[in-house]
Amino acid sequence: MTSTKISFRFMFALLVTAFSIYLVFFLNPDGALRILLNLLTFAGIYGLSAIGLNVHFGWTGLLNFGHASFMGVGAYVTLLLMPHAAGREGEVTTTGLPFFAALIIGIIAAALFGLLLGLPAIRLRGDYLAIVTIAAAEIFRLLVRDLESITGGVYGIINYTENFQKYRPLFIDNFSGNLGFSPSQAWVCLAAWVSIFFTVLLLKRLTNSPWGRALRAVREDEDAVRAMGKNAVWLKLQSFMLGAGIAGLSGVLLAFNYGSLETTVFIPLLTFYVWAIMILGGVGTITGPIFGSIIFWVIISETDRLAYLLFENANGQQLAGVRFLLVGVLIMFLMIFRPSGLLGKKEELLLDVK
Amino acid sequence: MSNNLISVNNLKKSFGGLKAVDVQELSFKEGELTSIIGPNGAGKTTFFDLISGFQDADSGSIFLKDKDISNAQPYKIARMGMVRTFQLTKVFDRMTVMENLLFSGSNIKNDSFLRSFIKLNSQKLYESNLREKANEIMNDLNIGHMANSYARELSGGQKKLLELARSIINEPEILLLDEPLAGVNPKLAEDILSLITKLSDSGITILMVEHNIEAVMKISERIVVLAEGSLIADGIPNEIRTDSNVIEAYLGKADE
Amino acid sequence: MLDQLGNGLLLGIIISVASVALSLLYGVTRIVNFAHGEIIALGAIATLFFSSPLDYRVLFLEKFSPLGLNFAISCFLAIVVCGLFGGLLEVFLFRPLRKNDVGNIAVLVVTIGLSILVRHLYLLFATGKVQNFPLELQRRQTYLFFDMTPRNFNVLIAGIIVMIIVGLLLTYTRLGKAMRAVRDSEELSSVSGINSDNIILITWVSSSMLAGLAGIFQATINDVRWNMGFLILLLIFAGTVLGGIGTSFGAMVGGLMIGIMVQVSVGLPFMEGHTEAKNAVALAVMILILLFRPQGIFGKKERIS
Amino acid sequence: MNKTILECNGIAAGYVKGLNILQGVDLVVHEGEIVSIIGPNGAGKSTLLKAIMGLIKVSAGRFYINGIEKTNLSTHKIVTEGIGYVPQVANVFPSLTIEENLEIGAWSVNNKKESIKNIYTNFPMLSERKKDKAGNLSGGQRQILALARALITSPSLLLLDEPSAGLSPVAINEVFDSIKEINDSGVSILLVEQNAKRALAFSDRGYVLDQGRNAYQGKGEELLNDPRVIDLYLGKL
Repeated sequence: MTSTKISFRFMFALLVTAFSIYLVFFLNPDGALRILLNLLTFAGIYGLSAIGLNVHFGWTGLLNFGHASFMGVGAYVTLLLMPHAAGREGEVTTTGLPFFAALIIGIIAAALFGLLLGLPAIRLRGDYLAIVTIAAAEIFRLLVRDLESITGGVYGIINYTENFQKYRPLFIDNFSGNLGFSPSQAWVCLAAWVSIFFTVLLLKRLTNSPWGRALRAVREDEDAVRAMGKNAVWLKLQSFMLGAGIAGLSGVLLAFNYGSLETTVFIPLLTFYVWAIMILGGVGTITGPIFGSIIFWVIISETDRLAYLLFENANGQQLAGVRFLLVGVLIMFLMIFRPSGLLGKKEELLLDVK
Repeated sequence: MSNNLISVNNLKKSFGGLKAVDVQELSFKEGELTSIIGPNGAGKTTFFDLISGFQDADSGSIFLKDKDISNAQPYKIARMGMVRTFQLTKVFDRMTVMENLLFSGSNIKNDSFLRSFIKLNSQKLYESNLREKANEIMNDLNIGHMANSYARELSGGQKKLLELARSIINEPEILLLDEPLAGVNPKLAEDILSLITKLSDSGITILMVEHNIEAVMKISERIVVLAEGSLIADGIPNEIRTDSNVIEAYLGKADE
Repeated sequence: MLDQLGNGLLLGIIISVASVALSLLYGVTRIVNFAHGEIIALGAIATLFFSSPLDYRVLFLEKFSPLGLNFAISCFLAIVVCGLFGGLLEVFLFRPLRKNDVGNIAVLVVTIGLSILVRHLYLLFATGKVQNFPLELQRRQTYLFFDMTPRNFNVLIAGIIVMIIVGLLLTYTRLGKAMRAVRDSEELSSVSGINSDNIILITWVSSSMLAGLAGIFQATINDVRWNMGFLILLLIFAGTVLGGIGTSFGAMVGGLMIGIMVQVSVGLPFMEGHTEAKNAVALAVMILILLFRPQGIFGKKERIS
Repeated sequence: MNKTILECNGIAAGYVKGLNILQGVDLVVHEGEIVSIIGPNGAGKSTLLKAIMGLIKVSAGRFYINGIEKTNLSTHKIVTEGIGYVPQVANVFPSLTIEENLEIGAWSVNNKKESIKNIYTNFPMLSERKKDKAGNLSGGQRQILALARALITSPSLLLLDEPSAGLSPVAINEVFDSIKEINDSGVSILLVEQNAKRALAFSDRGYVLDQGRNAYQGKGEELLNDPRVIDLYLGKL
């Protein structure tokens, strides 16, 4: 493995990403920038989540299919701690913590939920862990939906965006006005990419550290890790917590991007989206999910065209159908033909976690 | 039992109805190089699994340095200075040879999340010392040129060497070697044998399971023979070679 | 409570049939099939297509007319379609993956992709409307302790009969024995002269046919939805795990228990007003079982950690 | 000389690509013979049997069954060529009854009922317990069932992988008696054995494998008294 090879892969990923952004401009002569902003906001949020998932699966080999619940815990805890309105009657809670305090508690809550979900991982092999994590995520979703008095249930939570938007710097308003952006979405987008930036910095710092090394050793062979005097269980739990914390942050951002929070956001499909992004970008890489996410969202946003080709006057349902259909094809195709993704190293292609 | 580093009493383990290990009493002295031999299915690897904590015994006790480790977690036993290798070599495939060694050599404090995040100068120093130590060991074992290769690119013999290097980087007191010569070519086997002798001379207590009897006879100070889980002979190589029980266990009797 | 028990039996029989199918496939191929739910939905959707009246243009982009066939014939044809679909999946997707030594985990992710793909094909081509089989409404009657419609009662009886037939087929036919043999050891089966590729193909076909039947049951009792299989998939996993993965008898009982558990939990005191969370109870039970008795209630001890 | 049933020429094979456990093995079995393969652990004895059965891919060399090349034929077809195989572990289907085990063994036989009946006459123990799960049998009984399962196709050659492994001395005697009887009925036997003395005393010829290659071969009695064989097992001083 030489450095020139890495940079070649990196350049390739960069090129594909640039090309997909160019496609947006090419296909949308009008309003390309607005589409791009929307797309980059989602790409940032989902990319961040995929980076967290990569800590689980790519670094530690944990088959986590309950990622949506980490995002959900982060979002719900953060929002409920701040002033908001919830439920059928839109019951208003005026008191609450300031945004940053709530966010930190939300992230910690997500990490602790990661710890809880990580406990089965002590005992269970890969495919069983997949079933348990997806089931636990469903339990979380069903409970949130059912505990209407606290979470707003199916009616969701509203009136919380101001907690975050009041920190919006003035320059965003100025420049959004010029470009026809929604300033609040621009602020969420910026926050997402700043979060990605710092998360990547953090992970870069960790990946080649003794701790990151230890996680990868767990992924490779747990028995050997234990034979070297290292506590593999604790390492797995730490990995679960870190990845879940990152997912929690992305969940909060997702909530602010939507402007209202509903339980239907955190369905298993959300997890599968994040998986698709991770595999596309490259399992085990740090920056891979970023590229993966942008390309993924370009594909998603441009599939509408495909839908209009297939169906005259496609309705929302048909648009969604075509989108998800492509996600399924993408996951299958990548897993079969390029499991290492865009940035993944071929040497790390062994995907058979035990 | 001052100079008995490891001792086991009434150690029993069976799988289903099959008795895998049934050892009344066995102990190993400090500094000794002992080989455990026996025909297939004699329970040698299970014996290793039991004393290194990878399997729990059905009954009986194991003492390491006078501490009861009968049901201790493997990593705790390893931290007490007893490190093992595996019959089927277990290297960290998708990590470089250097990373394999650094991981194994690094202590738990150094591995902590917080330290890894803060990266104090003391940690950087520790890591660079570790790197030096790893380089030394790799050069000693002739895998220095592979330092930056992925472990999975190594040949079977090189993997054995890497596993050995990984086990000794922490300067263990006791080394359990499970078939260190399996699948290794004769030239390399020589090298590994002289390395084992060297380690033994430096004072490390070594227990070794090995099928290459010639090698075992050559380097062992003591040989323990297991058959069907039980101890059938225990002595110096010359005694073992002429022991009728042993010959029978290996070659069987012509008529029974 | 008795009503809930009756509903539980109905749900249980659906999950039971589907769990046996999933467990059969896992036992023989070691594939955790996340697309199992989509085969279930295929059973229902195909039946709807075959049986709906000709002027009933909901299916297929509202361009094609349904076939308006007799309902029983439609069910039969739908099951055949499901078997065919399963067979095609094996031949064109899973067999090549197996021959190329693609790992279990990668195959698991592939089945997830497949599940998303197929499910949204249904959404596109069979529309997202909730639909019903063209069957007349029936009044509830009392059977022993339970109130249910005659049709649902028939489903219950049919389900039990199917389970008995499956059990008998697995126990007494040459093919059933071969499937159990491959499940025990593929290597020993092949040295006994069995072409395990064929057995795996037959397993895919029969598992898919059973899944299709479960879909027809589900749709008869409730309705046809594009995502009906995915909605019930986790309960099927729970049933399979509860009984012990890979044992058909365990899956039958486990599925039944999960169904009853889901419906009866609605009547529990602490669940009052929380009917939405009834599935959560079953899933929680599954997680606990996996943690403390990973081989399930009827499974043999097997290393799964 | 009787006709040749199995001939191996320079067989190389292994489980992982590029790592051959067998590195060129030659071997011949004639009609009616008992041939044993002995050698220290890891010599590749079991691997050789698996390679013959097509359970692992042969990367070099050729097999001939009754004079016709059959290299890399699929396993279930090798069985129909008249070769039976009893693996060392997992040699019965534990969740199937004894009768079902035999029925699976008779998968490719035309007259199944008849052949199972024959087996029952030859092994009355199996007939008595035919409704029992094979998983509930003792080690020796399992081995008998495994032999019976492989015999049901009336093979001309039977490959046995350590039939005495893990058995009590009495059970070993029973198993070896059965093998002898099978041989007397005209079936050639290729036997891998840990118990070298026992195997050699029992065989017409023997092959000694060492590190995936032929080391020595000869008449059973000759090898039995060959000091080089002892050296191979217990080392030279």
